Amino acid sequence: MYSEKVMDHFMNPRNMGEIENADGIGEVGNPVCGDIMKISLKIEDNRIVDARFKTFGCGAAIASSSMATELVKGKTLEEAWEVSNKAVAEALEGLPPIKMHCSVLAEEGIHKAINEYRIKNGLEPWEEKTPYGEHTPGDGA
Amino acid sequence: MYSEKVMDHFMNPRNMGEIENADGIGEVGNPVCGDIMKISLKIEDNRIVDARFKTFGCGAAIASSSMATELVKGKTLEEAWEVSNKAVAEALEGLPPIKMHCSVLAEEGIHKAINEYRIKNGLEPWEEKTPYGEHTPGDGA
Amino acid sequence: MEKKRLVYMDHAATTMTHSEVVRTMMPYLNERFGNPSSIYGIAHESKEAIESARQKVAKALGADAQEIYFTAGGTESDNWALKGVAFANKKKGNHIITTKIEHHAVLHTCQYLEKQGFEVTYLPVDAYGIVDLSELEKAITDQTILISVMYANNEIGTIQPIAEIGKIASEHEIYFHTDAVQAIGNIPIDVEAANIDLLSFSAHKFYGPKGIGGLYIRKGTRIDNLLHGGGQERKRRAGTENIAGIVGLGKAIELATADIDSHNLRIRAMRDRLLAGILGQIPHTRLNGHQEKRLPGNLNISFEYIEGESMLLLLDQYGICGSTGSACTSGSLEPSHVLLAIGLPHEIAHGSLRLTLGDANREEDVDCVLEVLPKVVERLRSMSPLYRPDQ
Amino acid sequence: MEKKRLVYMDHAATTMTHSEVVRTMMPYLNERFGNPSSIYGIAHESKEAIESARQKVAKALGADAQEIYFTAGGTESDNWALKGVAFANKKKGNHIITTKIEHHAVLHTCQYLEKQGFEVTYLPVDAYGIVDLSELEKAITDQTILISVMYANNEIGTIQPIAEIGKIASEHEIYFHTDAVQAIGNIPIDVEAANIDLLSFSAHKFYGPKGIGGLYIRKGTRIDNLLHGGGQERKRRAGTENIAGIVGLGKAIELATADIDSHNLRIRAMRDRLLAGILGQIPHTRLNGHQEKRLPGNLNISFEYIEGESMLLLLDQYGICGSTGSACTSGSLEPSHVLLAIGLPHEIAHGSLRLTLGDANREEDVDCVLEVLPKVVERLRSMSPLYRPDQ
Ligand SMILES: Cc1ncc(COP(=O)(O)O)c(C=O)c1O
Ligand SMILES: Cc1ncc(COP(=O)(O)O)c(C=O)c1O
Repeated sequence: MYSEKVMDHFMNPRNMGEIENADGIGEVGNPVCGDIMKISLKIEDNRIVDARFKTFGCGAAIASSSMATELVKGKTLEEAWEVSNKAVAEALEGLPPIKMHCSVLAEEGIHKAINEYRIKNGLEPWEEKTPYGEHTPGDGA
Repeated sequence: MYSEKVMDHFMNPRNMGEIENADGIGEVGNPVCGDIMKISLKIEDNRIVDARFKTFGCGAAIASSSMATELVKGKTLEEAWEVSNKAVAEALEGLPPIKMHCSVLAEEGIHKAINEYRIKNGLEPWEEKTPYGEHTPGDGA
Repeated sequence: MEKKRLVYMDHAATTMTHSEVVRTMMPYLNERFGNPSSIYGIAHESKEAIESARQKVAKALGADAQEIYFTAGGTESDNWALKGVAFANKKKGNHIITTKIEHHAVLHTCQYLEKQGFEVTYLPVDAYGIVDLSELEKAITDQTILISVMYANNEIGTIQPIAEIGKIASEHEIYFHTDAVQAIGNIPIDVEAANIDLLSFSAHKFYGPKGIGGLYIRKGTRIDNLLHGGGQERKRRAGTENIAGIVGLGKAIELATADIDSHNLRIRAMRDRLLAGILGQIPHTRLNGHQEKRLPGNLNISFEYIEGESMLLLLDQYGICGSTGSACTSGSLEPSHVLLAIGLPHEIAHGSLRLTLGDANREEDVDCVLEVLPKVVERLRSMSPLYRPDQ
Repeated sequence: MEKKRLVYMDHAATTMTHSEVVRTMMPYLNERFGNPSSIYGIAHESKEAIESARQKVAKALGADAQEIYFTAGGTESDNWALKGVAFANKKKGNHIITTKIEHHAVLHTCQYLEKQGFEVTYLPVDAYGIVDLSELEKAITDQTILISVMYANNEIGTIQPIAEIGKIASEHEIYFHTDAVQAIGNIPIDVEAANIDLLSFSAHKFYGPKGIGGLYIRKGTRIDNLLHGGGQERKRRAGTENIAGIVGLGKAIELATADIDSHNLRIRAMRDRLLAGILGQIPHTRLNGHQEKRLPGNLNISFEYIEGESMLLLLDQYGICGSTGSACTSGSLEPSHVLLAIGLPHEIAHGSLRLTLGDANREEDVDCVLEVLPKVVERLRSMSPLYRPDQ
């Protein structure tokens, strides 16, 4: 069902945990749907120097969080903002259709954390292409 | 499906053939339904001294004809008239429900042959309990 | 009476499961029992086995694997195709066209649909059992939502002009279902080329196990589910998958379609020798169905003056397995609707014998039937009040 | 990570086929392939094998053999019972009563029937999953034609008061169907004593093969056919019989019901030790379902702060097979309707684990789960944003 990459990131998650005094925190999802991701970022000179996650959710949710934090680490905020859910899914060598929403959630988590940082620092938050929470999981077809 | 007795009478039919100058002949059934029986009787002193059949039909039809002729041989006409389809079926150690009509046909064949004899000899034909042809096969239930 | 080796000539009723098929199934009856809907390792094995079988079916039919759905057999597939398309498209129309010679799985389903308010045209066939295409065209109305014509008939073996029917259906934008239960392995099938939208098949007719079959459903076809429940078969056919059956079906269709031509050659040669022998030795005998457009293993012959069931019983005594269109085996008064549809009088229909050859047969089986059958027919004719030797 | 022996604790999903069952089936996959509808010797063997299996089922249920019909599994049986009774009795009424915790084979069939104009009452259950009998009585109207309540639930194992429900149904002259798919072999069943009119079963849940099941239909019950076609199963269920499957089902039900009590004793003891160990070692954990009125092998436990699928994936790494009521395995957002029906909040329902013990298990399996599971839960909790160790 899952690719080897997904299983690797699920079994050996990178960047698991929380950053103390994080510069930006994004919590997305809700327990009703069965996934919650909390992303925390350490940002220096507009660059993500550390990224951590905590996730309540399925294997794909955990792997997506792990991969997303890997992908944004070292990137500028502008670059990190462009890391799409598709990029996360591709880096994981694909996700089952019904699990694509997990990668969406990871993108949203990163975005939310970046915007939290921007707002805290008096900057205009960037605009989401799709508003939070409007993703729907695949229909399994 | 068939009892051993049925198979025996099917494989080794008794009284198969036609009696030359028969005293009574009864042909019943029709090719549309897939069974025709022709019974011929030799009658002496109101007693059936020989009985023969020819049958177009299934295994049960052939076995029923064979058994029916066996059962009436040696009987007076009154006794032979009382040989019911049930008696034929029982003597065959039972027939499948959907094949009971074959034994009915055999009874009718005997009756028809007896009445043909009676009419030919200026006697009143006896009355059938159920008119010819009104039997229906079981529904297989 | 001496019992010889079993001469099985009833391959249209069912076939013996190929030993390679049984071997492929075994692990899934034993250690590989995982429910494919589950998440753990042994469930994945089951899932993969099912998908690999699906690929094999797709390949055999020229279809996409995503268009293949497994069912419990030909009957369920026919029921699903007809009821599913009828109910899903009833807003578009309520008219269905089929033929008088379909299998009961189609005919009785059509009768059920008539009770539900659908109208069904049962096309007649000619003396060889072939549907008249101009009759088909005439029957089409703007209410017609489905045409269902079997690929090849189970009794007389007649093969229909499926590609032509598919063309007509697609020109009129009407769904086309074909019951190919008897065709798989005997006729090369390409659902694309023949414009088939739905196609039924059943494994036990092509040396696979019983109780497993499938339905090809062209992508985009509007069809309701027949069995409601779990999300198996991409939410279209509920029920825990019969994995061993599916794996067996996959192997069987692969074997049956690997080399149809040379397989047919062997069987047709035996069949033709048998036919020539019977017609040559036994008078008052006729072949039912079409001379050329017929399944390679199928023979359906009427012997006048005698009835089919008693023929079968005697043949069974010699170890020969066949079947008949006489009503006497089914417990109804009417003989085979197929034999009546090709115009046979009742009494001739009652005297029909179907011998269907297949992998179980060798030349010596043909010899055996040619030795036994004339005696059997002669014996029953001697008992028959309809028969006069001088006829 | 070291792979240990397979610890299969998902017997409610499916069971391994008993080796004796496979042995009994083998001849019917090989030389005994005759179509039971045929007339010759090898067909009789098939017919007899089917009737002997029917006897075994009848004996296990306290029914008459003539009341047993074979189907392709629990799903078909449920579909047949509900649709068949609904359509056959729609002149009498259009109301059906069932429960919120039925299997999807019943629920989705009910939803289909609602689209066809039937009204369905879905009875609530209490916190343990038990139907309230006074609610049932209240729901009955003069339109009610069918009550369908499962014998035992597949997720939480709760056993319903079937005899009481049967009594109510019979007092009101309403047909009573029960989905006993999970109950066979775990609970002694007597259709007479419990006033059951229709009962569904599926072989692969009691160590029989997949793709075969059946429906008990009390004599005199008005029910339409679901599959139309040939005259098999006394004209009630068309389709060439899955003989090997039927023979396997017969053997399996015989074995499964031979000695239910001592079988249960062994499994319940392991289950109880497992439960005690889990509740004792892992905090923030609760048992779902009823303490006593539950299937002997069933455990359904919620672990707060974590999600079920990830639990299963980790357990699979240790060779442990279980299942979950989390939506994440099914691709929907809603977790198990059963867990919601007993009042679990969504997030707790997502964190549920079902372990169902059965013949595959030994005491060492319990040890293994008790060793592994606390680590798995601890690990996932450490990743969870919902979990605070001081909670
Ligand atoms: C043409 C045709 N259609 C449908 C069926 C039904 O298939 P099954 O008996 O496998 O359900 C059969 C055989 O019985 C058949 O010959
Ligand atoms: C309670 C219940 N009913 C019905 C079914 C459906 O049975 P099957 O999958 O064999 O069709 C199942 C199992 O899947 C079940 O647990």
